[in-house]
Amino acid sequence: MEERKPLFTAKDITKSFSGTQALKGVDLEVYPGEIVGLVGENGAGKSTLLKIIIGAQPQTSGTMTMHGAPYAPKNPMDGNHAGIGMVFQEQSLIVNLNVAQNIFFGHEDRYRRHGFINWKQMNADAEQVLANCDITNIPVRKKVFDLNFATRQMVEIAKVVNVAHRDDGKSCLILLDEPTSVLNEEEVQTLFRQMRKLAARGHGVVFVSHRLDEVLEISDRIYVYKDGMSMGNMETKSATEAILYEKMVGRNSSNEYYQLDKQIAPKEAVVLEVKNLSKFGVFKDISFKLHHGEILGLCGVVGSGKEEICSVLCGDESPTGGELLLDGKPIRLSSPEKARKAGILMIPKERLYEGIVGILSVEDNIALSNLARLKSGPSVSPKKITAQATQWIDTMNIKTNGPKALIMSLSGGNQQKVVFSRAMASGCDIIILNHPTRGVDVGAREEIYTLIREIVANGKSVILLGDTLDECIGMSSRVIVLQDGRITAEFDASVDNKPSQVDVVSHMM
Amino acid sequence: MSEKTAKQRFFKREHLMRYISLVSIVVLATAFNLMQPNFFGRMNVSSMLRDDAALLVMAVGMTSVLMFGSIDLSMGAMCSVSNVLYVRIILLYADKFKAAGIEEPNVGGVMALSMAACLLVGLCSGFMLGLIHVKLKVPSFITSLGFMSVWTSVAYLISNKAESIPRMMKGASDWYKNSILGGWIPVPLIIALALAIGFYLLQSRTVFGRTISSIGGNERAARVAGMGVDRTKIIIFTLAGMCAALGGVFLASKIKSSDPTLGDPYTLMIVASCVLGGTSLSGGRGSCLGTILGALTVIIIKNGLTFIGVDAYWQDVVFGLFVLVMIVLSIDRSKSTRGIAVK
Amino acid sequence: MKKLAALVLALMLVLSCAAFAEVDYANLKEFVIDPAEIPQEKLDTTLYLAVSIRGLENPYIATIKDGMDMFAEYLDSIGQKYETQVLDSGGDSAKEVQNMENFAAKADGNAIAYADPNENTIALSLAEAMAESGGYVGTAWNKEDDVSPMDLDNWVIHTSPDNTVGGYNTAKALFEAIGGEGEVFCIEGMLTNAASIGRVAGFNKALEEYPNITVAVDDTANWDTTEALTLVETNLTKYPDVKGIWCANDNMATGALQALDAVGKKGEVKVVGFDANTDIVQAIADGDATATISSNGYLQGGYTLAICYAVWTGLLDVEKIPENYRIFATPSLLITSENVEEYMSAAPVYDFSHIYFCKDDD
Amino acid sequence: MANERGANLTITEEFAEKVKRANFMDRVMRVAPIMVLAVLILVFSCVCGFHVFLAPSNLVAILKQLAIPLCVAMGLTYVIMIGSIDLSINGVVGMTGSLAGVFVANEVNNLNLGLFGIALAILSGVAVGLLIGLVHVYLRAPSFMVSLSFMYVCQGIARLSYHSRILKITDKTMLWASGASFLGIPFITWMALIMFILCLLIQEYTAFGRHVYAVGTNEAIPRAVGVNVNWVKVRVFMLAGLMSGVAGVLGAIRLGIGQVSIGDNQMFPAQAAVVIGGTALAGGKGGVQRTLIGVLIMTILKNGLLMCNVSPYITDGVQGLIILLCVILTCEHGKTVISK
Repeated sequence: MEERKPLFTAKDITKSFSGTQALKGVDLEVYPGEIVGLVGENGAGKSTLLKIIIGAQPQTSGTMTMHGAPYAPKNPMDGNHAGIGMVFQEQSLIVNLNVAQNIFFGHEDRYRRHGFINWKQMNADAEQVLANCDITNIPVRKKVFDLNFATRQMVEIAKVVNVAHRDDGKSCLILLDEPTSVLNEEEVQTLFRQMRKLAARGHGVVFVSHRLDEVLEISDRIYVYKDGMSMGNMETKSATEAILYEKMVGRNSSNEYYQLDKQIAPKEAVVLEVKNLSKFGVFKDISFKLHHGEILGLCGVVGSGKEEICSVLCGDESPTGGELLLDGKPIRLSSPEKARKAGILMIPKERLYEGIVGILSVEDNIALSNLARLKSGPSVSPKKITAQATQWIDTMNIKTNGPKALIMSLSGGNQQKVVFSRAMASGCDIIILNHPTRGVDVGAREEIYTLIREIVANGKSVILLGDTLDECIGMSSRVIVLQDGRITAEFDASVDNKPSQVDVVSHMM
Repeated sequence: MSEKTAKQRFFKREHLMRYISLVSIVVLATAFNLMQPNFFGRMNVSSMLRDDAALLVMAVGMTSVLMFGSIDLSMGAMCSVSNVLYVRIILLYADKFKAAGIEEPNVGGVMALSMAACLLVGLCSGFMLGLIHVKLKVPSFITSLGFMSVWTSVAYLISNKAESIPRMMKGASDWYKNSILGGWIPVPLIIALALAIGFYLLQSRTVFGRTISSIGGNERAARVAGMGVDRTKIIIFTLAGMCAALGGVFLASKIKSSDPTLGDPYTLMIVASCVLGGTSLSGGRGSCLGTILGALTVIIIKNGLTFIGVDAYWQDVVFGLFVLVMIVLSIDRSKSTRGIAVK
Repeated sequence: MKKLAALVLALMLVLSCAAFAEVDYANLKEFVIDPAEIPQEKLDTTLYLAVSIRGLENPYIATIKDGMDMFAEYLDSIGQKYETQVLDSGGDSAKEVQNMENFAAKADGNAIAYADPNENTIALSLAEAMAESGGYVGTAWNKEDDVSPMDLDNWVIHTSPDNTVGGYNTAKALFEAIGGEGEVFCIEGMLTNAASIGRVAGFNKALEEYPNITVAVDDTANWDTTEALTLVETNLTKYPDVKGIWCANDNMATGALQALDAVGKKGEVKVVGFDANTDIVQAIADGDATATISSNGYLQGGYTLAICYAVWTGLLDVEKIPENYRIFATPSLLITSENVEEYMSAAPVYDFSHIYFCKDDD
Repeated sequence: MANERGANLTITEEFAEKVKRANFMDRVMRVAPIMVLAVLILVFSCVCGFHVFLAPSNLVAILKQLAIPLCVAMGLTYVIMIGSIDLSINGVVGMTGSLAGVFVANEVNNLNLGLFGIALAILSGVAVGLLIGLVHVYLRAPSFMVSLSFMYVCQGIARLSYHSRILKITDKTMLWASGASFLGIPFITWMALIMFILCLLIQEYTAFGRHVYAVGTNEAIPRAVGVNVNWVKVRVFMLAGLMSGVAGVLGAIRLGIGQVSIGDNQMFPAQAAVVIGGTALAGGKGGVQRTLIGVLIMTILKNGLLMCNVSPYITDGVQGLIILLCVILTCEHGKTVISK
């Protein structure tokens, strides 16, 4: 093979968000005319890397080059000027504008004549842009609203190719962040044809997807990421799903880390039974049983429906079908309040957004879910609130200036402990943990694992959505795997019988 | 941590508003008194406090609504409806008594009945508003804007004219003039203060009240924590509706008559009172005790300008600008930087 | 005999002297303020004068304020200390009452005011507000039937031009102008406002005398120009043959004229109003409008204050003033093309010492 | 029901189905206003009689009554398209109407600035829009509260401007304009139509117009391509001020006088017209062409009710109900949506 010059390189990129390291020094090389696939679990750092490349986020350290020249974008526009375009996970087309207007959005000034835009010229140019990408059959005057998702995706690609297009005719780099998640089989194929055409014209393409078969089908080379680190890259022809799984998941962590010595076998009694639960367009026919004292892990990629199942279980959203049996009795959970009173409470994923009330103190945040029990006479007793908080601060080892300190003055891990305290104090028997260790540093993470073990030891049951697959398997006593809104597998995960991550992942993707 | 300092700034801002109110009250009252010596005269003081009572009653209801970050722009119109209804029912009974030849009817009974009817209407209005806002997820300002238009119309439909409380029913308005402490403190103010303190206790001492401030701080978190968010919001809107209705009754007693447009100018005054009392338009913080100060500030500005003889047209400009400045000062900018755009 | 004659003469002299000093309350029409009789302490006290009105943007109401200013000139001439203020409610009843309370509290008894209650219903509240401080108020136009100045010593008078007569006169002028037959619009003010009711009653009275007149439209425009404009505009299309438009005030007549002008029918369709706004008076002079009524705001505002002034100074004892001098009609003038030149050229000059000059004797 | 239908669909297919349904509903909502308009015309024609309601003179009257609400509603459309709201309309229209009276030849003062005066009056509206926009965008105060305060300020300025001397306009141009018509359509309606075309041009043929949609849809998108989102918002409020200013001047022409009451009761019909036309309060959707339909509906409703002698008070209430109904139909109702 002749010596090629890479189109784009990234070296040793690191990125840390307030305490946690999302990227721990990753490399990426893309050659002209190459389609590079990026795979990895959720939170492996793929999306973060793409955002750094386009300029939407700054890296903490590391260098990049484009066309051999140093490249340090301050914003996505710098990225565009350097010849890089990105299709974001959330579509960034404006549905009320037509195709041509979307392609040239933000660059309308080029077509200004006497103050008004020359649509004719713009439409002609838009057709040219589409033709340059070998996209045909898209009427440029049609509103995006009227197009199907695949066509929209094409327009989006044409748009980014256009913004990344350089006058000197040098090739560009197109980043695609999970472009297939909303497409059906046929549409995916159309998209792939398009990607191949782009590559054939000498452009570089970076493709991120959760569906391994797709990545294997379209990519020339595949990078595997895990926990913010690159696990190496390989030519697609030498890769198989099994090899990729292996690389993605790495080795299971040590037994001590997840305190398996404290894992207890669940009792026979079923506390919650889910029967054929469905939500139209999100998940379907979900059935499982949660036993007393059990940690049930739900695994699946983003969009597999696991989060929505949690939302339904904690009363935040209503299902379109199926039923819930609590202790054998059917129950309808119309609001989180009802769920709490029935004994189900969720510890949410986005702590700042839905976990804590920022303007309140630590003690008030702990008391949110059980205020009704902290009364003296008709009124809430501030004394009891403080007493409860003092007790939990002690038990949980929360580092704070005292129960009256503002919750915002605590570190992420300690805030999470406050949220845990609230759940424990609430008296609920079923606790849904939605990414309980997200954004928490290693030390606090261990304490949280201890907490989870204690929760079940106290006779409660837990449904766990792990931050990583490893965590989910390590902590749970049973694991349910979801893909595209359906249960694809169930694994026993008792202490001596933990499934390997590869087994689990192969049912996820 | 930058977030911490932002929050601290916000706390200071809340107190800042109260200080501004307190200082405004003292400075303005002193200045007005220097310009016109009778400002602290018994008649002026009691007259202003009577005026304050009606405003305070409504502002107390609004405070709770603002505290969870919503707004009810229909309170002024609801006040008009109740105002018209109160007098209408009294007139209805007056006619009946006249027909029956009763000279000295049981005014207290009629009064209680018509007041109950008004409160019931306020209750229904607030409940409907809350229900539409909460269950159908329509932003409260636009829902209440729609209600405002509807209630204005309803007030006219109940009675398209101003009506007065007839002489035989004088008791239904005379209570408003009663006062204690040598005529300095009017009875309606005492009722309003009692209501404000009641709401304050409700907000600070009950599960319900704590839910309000939690919703204002982070609605999503309060909901996920299993608090009765929807119920609390609906109840507060209902209470606010009743407060507006009570305000209408107060105003009817004050001017001894009704007017279908009476409540219109109160909407902005109510919001101004709350904001001046330290309630943030972005939700979470506020207290009815602060609103007491806020309402008094508004009343002193509005009445003081007339008292010293400022042109009525300047009053609009001055008041509008004053409210604008207060709102700008009270906005919690640190909160809106995260994701949610200011609409 | 001579002695007796002298005695009788002396007695008569004493009696007549007494009669001079005493006010003849039965015939107040002749009463004249004698500045010399006003105690010096009253002259040196600052007297607060106010007109309480719903909005100076109404030209008629602006003349009431001018009436106050004219009376103030009179006070200057007799050496009375005073301050004037306009209490503008902007059509808000609660504000008008509150304004009056603030004003009364400020003046602490040394206040006289003319009040045009925004609605009938608040006349009593306004008077009571003034009574609380000890000042004096005279109301005009609107009050409820079951209350009257006789109830309160501080509510000196209530006056009103006779709306029914005025409405009758304008209606008659309109019907004459269109030749006694054809379709007319009747545009009322606020439906239950006393002034509107009175004027419409006059209109209906005149209607009975003209059997060939039919009322095509009878609707309210709430005293408002824009509403009247839309109302006339819409109904002109429904009744293109309309001959005349009767409006309960001039603001609405302005709207009607504007609507007619837009379709080129100004002058062709006859319009009458009420209040003698400057633009309608001009329209009469130009031949575009037929008639209006001058209620004479100068006279209403100025003389109401003058009567209150006489009471405040102690020249008159309010309890002794008979009812027909406390509730009475003020004169009004029908302005038509015949007398419009005279009306426009003559600036009113009043002698405010003849306080009951404003009482209409008819 | 969903279960039965979706029994043999995969989740992806279900999702596509969901999107399809939403699109269908959206199409229905797009044609609904035109249907409503047709029904209204039919009903009123039947009730009042075809020859009366559809008489040329009544059509001209409708066109005339349309002019001012159209101007106001178009400005408001832009504001609503970016997801904000403008409650200052009554004040701004009243102010510019009064100022127009003050600046041109009138019976009270001798300024007589003529057309320049008219321009100045309109500019004052733009200035208020600019202020509202600046305070809203840069001081992050909610637009409804800022504009509500400005309504009071503007009404005060309006009253101050002519200070109890009602301004009978004697300016030749304005007097001519009040009666003039071309092709049977009155001058003020022509002006409103010109403004309509201008707004449509701005909406369809300028970058600004495109950016307005984008800002309303998702601020992050235009921001990412380097559009100055804040400035777009400020310009939208300025445009709204401009349209209110034109409406005020048209009001002064129509009435022949400059006074604050020109602005009375302008806001609610405009609000109703915009939402009934199909511009979503959440922003990003709609356009002045839809608002034109909305204004037609509101004007014909008002005209028709007046013709049928229905109390104007009921018309007000109907407006409120229309706003509520439209908003309820177009809002996102998901449980996780937080509405304040």
